[in-house]
Amino acid sequence: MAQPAVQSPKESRVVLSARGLTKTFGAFAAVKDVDLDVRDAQVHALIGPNGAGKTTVFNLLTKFLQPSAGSINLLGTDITRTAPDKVARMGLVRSFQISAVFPHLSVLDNVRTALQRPNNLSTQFWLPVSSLDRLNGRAEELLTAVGLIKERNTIAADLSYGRKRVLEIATTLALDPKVLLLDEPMAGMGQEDIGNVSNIIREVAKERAVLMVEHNLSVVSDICHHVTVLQRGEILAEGDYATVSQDPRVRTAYMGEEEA
Amino acid sequence: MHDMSDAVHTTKQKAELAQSRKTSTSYAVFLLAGFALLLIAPMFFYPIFLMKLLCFALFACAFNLLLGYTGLLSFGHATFFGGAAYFTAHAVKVWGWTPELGVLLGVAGAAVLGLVMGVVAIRRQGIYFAMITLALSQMFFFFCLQSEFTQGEDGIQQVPRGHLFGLIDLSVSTNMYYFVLAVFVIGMVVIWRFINSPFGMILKSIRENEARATSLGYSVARYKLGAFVMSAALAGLAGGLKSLVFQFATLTDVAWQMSGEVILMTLLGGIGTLIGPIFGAGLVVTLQNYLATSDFPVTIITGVVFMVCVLVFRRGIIGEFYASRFGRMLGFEHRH
Amino acid sequence: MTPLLQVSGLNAWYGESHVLQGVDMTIEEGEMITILGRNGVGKTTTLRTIMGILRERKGQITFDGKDMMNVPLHRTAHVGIGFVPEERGIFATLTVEENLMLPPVVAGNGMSLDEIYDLFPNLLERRSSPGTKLSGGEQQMLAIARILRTGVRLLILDEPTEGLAPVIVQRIGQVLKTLKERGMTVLLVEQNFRFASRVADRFYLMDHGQMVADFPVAQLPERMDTLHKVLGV
Amino acid sequence: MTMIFGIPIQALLGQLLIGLINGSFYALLSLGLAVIFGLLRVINFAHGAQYMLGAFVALLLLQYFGINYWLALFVAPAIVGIVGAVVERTMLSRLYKLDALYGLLFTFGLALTIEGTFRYLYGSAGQPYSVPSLLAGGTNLGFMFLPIYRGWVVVISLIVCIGTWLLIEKTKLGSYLRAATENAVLVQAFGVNVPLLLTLTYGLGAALAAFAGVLAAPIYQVSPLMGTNLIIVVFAVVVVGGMGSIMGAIVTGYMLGIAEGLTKVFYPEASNIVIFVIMAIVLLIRPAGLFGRDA
Amino acid sequence: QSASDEKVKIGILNDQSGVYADFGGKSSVEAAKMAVEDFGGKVLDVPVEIVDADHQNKPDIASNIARQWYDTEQVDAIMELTTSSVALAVQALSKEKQKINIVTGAATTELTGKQCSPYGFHWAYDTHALAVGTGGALVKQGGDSWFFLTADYAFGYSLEEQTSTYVKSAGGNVLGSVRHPLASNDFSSFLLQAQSSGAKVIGLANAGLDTANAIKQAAEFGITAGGQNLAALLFTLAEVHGLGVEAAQGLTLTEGYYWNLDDQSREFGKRFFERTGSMPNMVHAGTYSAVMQYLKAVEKAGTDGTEEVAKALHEMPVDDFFARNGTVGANGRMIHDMYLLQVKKPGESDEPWDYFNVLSTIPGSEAYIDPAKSGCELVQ
Ligand SMILES: Nc1ncnc2c1ncn2[C@@H]1O[C@H](COP(=O)(O)OP(=O)(O)OP(=O)(O)O)[C@@H](O)[C@H]1O
Ligand SMILES: Nc1ncnc2c1ncn2[C@@H]1O[C@H](COP(=O)(O)OP(=O)(O)OP(=O)(O)O)[C@@H](O)[C@H]1O
Ligand SMILES: [Mg+2]
Ligand SMILES: [Mg+2]
Repeated sequence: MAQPAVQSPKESRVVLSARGLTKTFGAFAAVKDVDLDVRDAQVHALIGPNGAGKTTVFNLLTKFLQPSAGSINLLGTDITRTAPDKVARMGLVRSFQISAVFPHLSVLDNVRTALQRPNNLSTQFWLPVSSLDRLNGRAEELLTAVGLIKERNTIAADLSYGRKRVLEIATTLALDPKVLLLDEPMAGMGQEDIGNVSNIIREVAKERAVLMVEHNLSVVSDICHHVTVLQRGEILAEGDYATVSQDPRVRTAYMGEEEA
Repeated sequence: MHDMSDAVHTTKQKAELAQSRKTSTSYAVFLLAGFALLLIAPMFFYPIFLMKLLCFALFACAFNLLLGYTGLLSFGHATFFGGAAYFTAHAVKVWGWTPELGVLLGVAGAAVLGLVMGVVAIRRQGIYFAMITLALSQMFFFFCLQSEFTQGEDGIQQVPRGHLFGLIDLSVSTNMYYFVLAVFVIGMVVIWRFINSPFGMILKSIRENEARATSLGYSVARYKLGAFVMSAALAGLAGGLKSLVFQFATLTDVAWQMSGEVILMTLLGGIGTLIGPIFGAGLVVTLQNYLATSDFPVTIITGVVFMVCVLVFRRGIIGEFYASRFGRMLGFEHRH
Repeated sequence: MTPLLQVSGLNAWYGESHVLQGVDMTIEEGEMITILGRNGVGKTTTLRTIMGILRERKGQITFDGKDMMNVPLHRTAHVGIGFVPEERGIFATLTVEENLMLPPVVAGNGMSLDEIYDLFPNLLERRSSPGTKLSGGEQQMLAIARILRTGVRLLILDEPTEGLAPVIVQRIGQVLKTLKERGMTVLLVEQNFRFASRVADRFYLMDHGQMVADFPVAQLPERMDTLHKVLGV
Repeated sequence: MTMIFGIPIQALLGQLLIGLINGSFYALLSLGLAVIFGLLRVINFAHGAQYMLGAFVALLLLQYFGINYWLALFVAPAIVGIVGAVVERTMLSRLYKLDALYGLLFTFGLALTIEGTFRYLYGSAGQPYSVPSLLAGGTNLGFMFLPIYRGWVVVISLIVCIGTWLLIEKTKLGSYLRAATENAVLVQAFGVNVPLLLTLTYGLGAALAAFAGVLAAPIYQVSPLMGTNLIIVVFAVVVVGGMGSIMGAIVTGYMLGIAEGLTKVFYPEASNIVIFVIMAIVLLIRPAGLFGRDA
Repeated sequence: QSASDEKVKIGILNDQSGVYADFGGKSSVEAAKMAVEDFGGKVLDVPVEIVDADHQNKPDIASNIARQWYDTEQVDAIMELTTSSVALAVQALSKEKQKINIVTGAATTELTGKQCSPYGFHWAYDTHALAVGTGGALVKQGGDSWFFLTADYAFGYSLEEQTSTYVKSAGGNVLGSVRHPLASNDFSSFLLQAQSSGAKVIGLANAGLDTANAIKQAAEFGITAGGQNLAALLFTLAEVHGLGVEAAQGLTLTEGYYWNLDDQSREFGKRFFERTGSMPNMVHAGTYSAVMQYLKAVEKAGTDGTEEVAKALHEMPVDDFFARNGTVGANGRMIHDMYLLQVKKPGESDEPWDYFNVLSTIPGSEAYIDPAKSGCELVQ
C-alpha cells in the first residue's frame, strides 16, 4: 500500500514545536533535550522502544507534566507554562494510552460531552439538556465514521476494550482539534478497526496535524509522513519511514528482525 | 469515583423515545400530585412540622446536588445551613431587615462561605474532600461558638418573622407556610434545572473521568467549584428559612452532626435522585420527632438506620422505588 | 489421557447480558493455544470465566481432572493456573520488584528473578520505582514477568503483546517457546495475528460468545477463508 | 532564668513534653486509621468509638472479672479487634466494590450505634479507671513533675507504632495488603486469600484504636463520648500526614501533638483549631499531605 | 373553678440521650412523677399527668415538641429544659403561647434577664449563684488567690467573669486565667500553667466532661497534692460520683441541694435512690420541687389558667426539702439558699454517695441577682 499519502507535504507550516524538552524524575531522565516539529496536514509518528519516553513527551506537550527544561510552542504561542485544560482549549487534544472514556455515560453522551465545549454549551446551568440535542447530528456523524453508531445508546463501560479505544478516538475528534496527539490508538484493536481507524486518521490529517505513538509498524508505514525515533529519552533517528526503518540502530533498538 | 453511581445505574440504558415520554408523564403527574398535597397539607399536619420538613428537604436536595451529581461528599454542609441561619437571624433581628432580604443575605453568606471552603477543598477528591470539608466546618463551628454575634451557646433567639415585602405578616402560621413552600418550590426548580443543563452534563463527565475531562479542555476545578458554591447557596437558602420558621439560630445547625444528618437524609431518600432527599428528610425529621417522646435512644436508632441503609437500601427510598417493578411499570427507568 | 483443561458448555453473564453462550474447548498438557476473534466477541470473558474471576457462569470446567466450578478464586492459582490480565493490573503502591515478587510461588519450576531480569532489562533498571510509573510497555513486561516466577502449569495471557515494541514482542515469542519446552501449557488471546501464528500450536476462532472453529497451525493455509470471515479482515 | 517569647525555657520544656505525650495518642490513633484507610480504602469513622470501646472494655473487665490493667492491655484490644473483624466480615466487606464513601457512611452509622448504646447503658458522665500501681506517682524532672504513667504512654506507643509500621511496610503481608486495595480480584487470582487478609487488617486497626483506649483510660474519664471529638482531630492528622502513609501518620501524630501543645501556651484559644489550620496550609502547598504519594 | 380540660398535664423536656443525660435525663422524669404521687395524683379533682421527651439538645426539636404539646396535647406547663439554647427557645415560645415553663436544667441568667417571660420561671440554680457560691464563699474560707481554667465560650466567660467579681469583692485576687477549647481532652498543659501561677485556688469555669478530666489530671500531676485547691463552678453530685472520690477529693463546688443535708433532704434522696439507682442532684431535686410548687399553685389559683397560676407562683413562698426560704422574683427567678460543698477524702465518707462536707450556706439573697437589677423588663 505505498500510497502517495506517505509523501509528506514538506512546505506545510509547523504548528507545534518543542525545543530542548527535558523531563527528569528524580535522578532519572525520562526525556532528554528533545526537539520536535509537528507540521500541519501531516501524520507524525513517534516510535521507540518501551520506556523510551514517548508518553512522557505527550504528557509534556499537553502539559499534564511540567517540563524540567525546554520550551513548547503551539500555533505561535509559548505554552511552556500553560495549564492543561487551557492547552486543550487552544486546540491541542490528546488521547490516552490506557483507554479513557466516561464509563457511565452512553456512547453518544461521551461524544456530546466533547462537542459541548467547541459549541459553547458547557457553562449554561440555566438551559435544559435538550439544548444539547442540536449536537446529535454531529455526534452521530462521528460515530458513523468510526463505526460505533449501532452502539450509540450503550453505556461506555459495557463496551469491550477495543471498542472503547474507538470511542475515545471519536470523542477526541469531536473537539475538532488543530493538533491531535494519539497515544497508541490502535493498541488492542482488531484488524477490522485498525484499517478503519487508519483511514480516519489519514482523513483528519488532511486538515490538521497528527502526532501519534504507535507500535504497529504496518500502520506507521501506511499512514505516517514523518517518523521520529526516541530511545532512552533522546532522539535516535528522524525522517520518513523508509529512511528510518533502514537505520541499523533503529533496527537493533526497536524493530528487531521484523520485516518492514 | 464511578462506583458511587453503581447504586444509581442499571446496566443498560434504554433511551427509547416512548419510554422517556412515559417517564416524563409519570413524573409530571407525580410532581403535580405532590405539589397539590403540599398545598393542602397544613389542613392535616402541624404547620411548623411541615415547614421544618420543607427546610430540611431543601437542604438535603441542595446537598444531593453536590453528592449525587458531582460525586463530592461534603461533610461540612452544616456550615452553610447553620451559617445562613445566623446571617438571616442577625439581619432580621438586629438590623431589622425584611425577611426576604434576610434570607437573601443568608444565601449570599452561604455562597461566600462555600467559595472559601470550596477553594481549599476542591483540590482533593473523594474521601480527602470529605475530611477537609469536615475539618473546615469544625473551624467554622468554633468560630460560631466563640463569636459575639452568634451569642454562643444561647443562640440568636426571638427572631421576628416580620412582614414579607413589608406587607404580609409572617407571624401568621399559614402565611409563613406558603412563603416557605414557595421558596422551596423555587429552590427545587433551580436544582432541577441545574442538574439537567449543559453544565450538569459536564459535571457528570467530570465525575466519571477527570483526566479525560481535562484533556477535552474543561477546567475541572472551576466546574466543581461552581457546583459547590451553588449547593452551598441553596443549603443557605434552607438554613435562612429555617431560622425564620423557628425564630432562632443556634449552634446545633453548624455542628458536624448536622452534616451527618443531611447525609443520612440523602442516603435514605436516594443519592442522585431529584426528589429522593425530600422523602429522606421527611423520614428523618419524623423519626426524630417520634423518637423524642418514645423510649428508644435516638442515636442508636439513627446509627442502625444508617448502617441498614448503606448495607441494604443503597438506592434509598426513591431509588428502590424506581428500580422496583412498580416503578418500572410507571416508566421510571433509573438513570440521570 | 485426559486433557489438562476441558471446558464444555460454558455460559457467562455480565448482569443481564449473556456474553458466553456455550463455549467448548480442550487443551492438552504442553500445548500452546491461541484464541482469535474480533473485538467484543468474548475472548477476555472466556479467560476471566475460566479463572473464576467472573462467577456468573454455568457449564463445566475441569483442570487436570479436577472440577473447577466450585474452587474459590484464591485457590485457582494453587491448583496451577496463572493469569495475565488485559489491563495488566500493575500495582501503583508497590515498587516494580514488589510487584514482581507479589504472586505466591505455587510450584518449583518457575523462573528465577535473575532469569527474569535477563529477559527484561528495563525492569532491572527501574526495579525500585513505583509500578505504575513505568511506561505502558514496561508495565506489560512486568505483568508477564510476574507470572513467570510462580511456576503455574497453565498460563493464561490476554493480549500479551499489546503496546510492546517489535523487539520485545519477538523476545516474548521466544520466552513462550522456552516455557513450552519446559512443559508449560499456554492459553493466549491475541490480536497480533502474525505473532500468534508464530507461536501457537492450535487456534480457536471465536465469534458471538462461542468457539466457531479450531484447527492446528499446520492447517492455517487452507483455513485462511474461515479466518478472514471470522476476523473480518 | 532564660526566656523564650516571654516564657521561661523550663516551662517550655514541660509543655513540649506534654505535647509529645498527646502526640503519642494522635500517633496511635492515626496509625490505626491509616492502616485501615491505606489497606481497605475505608475511612473508619468508628475509630473513635473503637477507642472508647477499648477503654470501656478494660473498665468492664476490671469491674466484672477483676482483670487488671496489664492483662487488659492485651485482652481489651483483642476483644475489640475480634468484634471489628466480625463487623468487617459480615457487613463492611460487602461495601468494598462500591465507592469508598459508603464505607465512611457505614462506619459513621456504626459509631453512632456504639456510642449510643454505651451512653444508654452507662450514661455520659464517665467513670474512673485508676493508674496501675506500678506506674503510679511521678518524678520531678526539674522543669516539671512527670507522672510516670505518661512516660510509659510515650514509650509503649512508640514501640507499637514502629512495630506496626514494620509489619506493613517491610513484610510480604504488607505488600499483599497494599496490592489488594488496588485490585483485590487480581491479587486473589494470584492465589492470596484477600477477604481473610482484609478482615485481619480491620481487626488490627480496631485493636490499635482499642489499645490507645486502654492507654487513655487511666488519664481521661472513661466515657462514651471520649472518642467523638477526638476522631475529627485524628482525621486531620491523617490528612496532614498523607492518607494511607503509615509513616506519615505516625510522624505527623507526634508533630501535631507538639504543635498543639505549644499553641496551648502561646495562644490557647486556637489550640483546637491549630491542627485544622495546619491542615489547610499543608493541603494548599502539598495536596497529597506531607508524606503522601501523589495519586 | 376547675382545670380547663379535665386534666393537668406537665411536660418534662430534657436531654435523655446526650451529654446532659446524667445531669437530669430520665431520672428527672422520675422525680417529677414522685412529686405528682406525693401530691396525691390529682389537683382540683382532675388527674395530673406527666409526659416527657428527649430534645436531643436541639432547639428545633424542642420547639417542635413544645408546640405540639401546647397546641394539640393540652400540656399546661413544660419543665426542666436542659441547655440554654433550648431553654431560651422554649421560654420564648411559652411566652407567645401564654404557657408556663419552669427551667431547672439550664444555667443562663438571660432567662430571668433580658429574655425573661411573665410565665417563665428559673428554679434550681444559675451561673450567678454558682459564681457567688464558689467564688465569694471560698475566699472567706481562705482561698484568696485564683487562677481560672475557662472553657472558651460564652458560658465559660460569664462564669469566670462573675466569679472573679465575687472573688475580688470578697478581698481575693485573680492571678490569671487560661482559655481552653470546649471538649479538650487533655488539660495538662493548662494545669501546668495554673500550677506555676502559684494561685491557691484553681477555678474550673467549664462543665461536664471537661471539668471531670481537668480534675482527674490535676490529681495525676500532683497539683492537689501540692496544696492548690480546685473549685468547680458547675459540677454536681452525679458527676462527682462518675469521677470517684479518689480523684475528686478536696474539690469545692456549689449546689442548690445535697441529699445528706438533713432529714428532709435525706428522705427524698433515699426514695429517689430506690427508684433510679442513684442519688439526686440539684436538677433532679429542683424538678421535683418545681412540679410540686406548680401543683400547689394550681390548687391555690383554683384553675390551671396560665395567668392565674403564674400569679400564684410569683406570690407563694417556696419551702420544701429543696428550697429553704424560697421566694420568686418578678423576673421569674426562684431565690433560695445555695451550699458550698467540698468533696470528702476517701476514708471520710461513711456510706455510699456520701460525698460532701458542707462548708457554708449561701443565703439566696446573696446568691441570686436582685430582680430589680436583672435587666428584666417585667421588674419596675
Ligand atoms: N512519573 C514518573 N515517575 C518516574 N518515572 C517515570 C514516570 N513516568 C515515566 N517514567 C519512566 O520514564 C520512562 C519513559 O516512560 P514513557 O511512559 O514515556 O515511555 P514510552 O516511550 O511511552 O513507552 P511505551 O511504549 O512502553 O509506552 C520509563 O522508563 C518510565 O518508567
Ligand atoms: N464489565 C462488563 N459489563 C457488561 N458487559 C461487558 C463487560 N465487559 C465486557 N462486556 C461485554 O461483553 C462482550 C465481550 O467482551 P470481551 O471483553 O470478552 O471481549 P473481547 O473479545 O475480549 O474483546 P477485545 O478484543 O476488545 O478485548 C462485549 O460485548 C462487551 O461489551
Ligand atoms: Mg507510552
Ligand atoms: Mg479482550
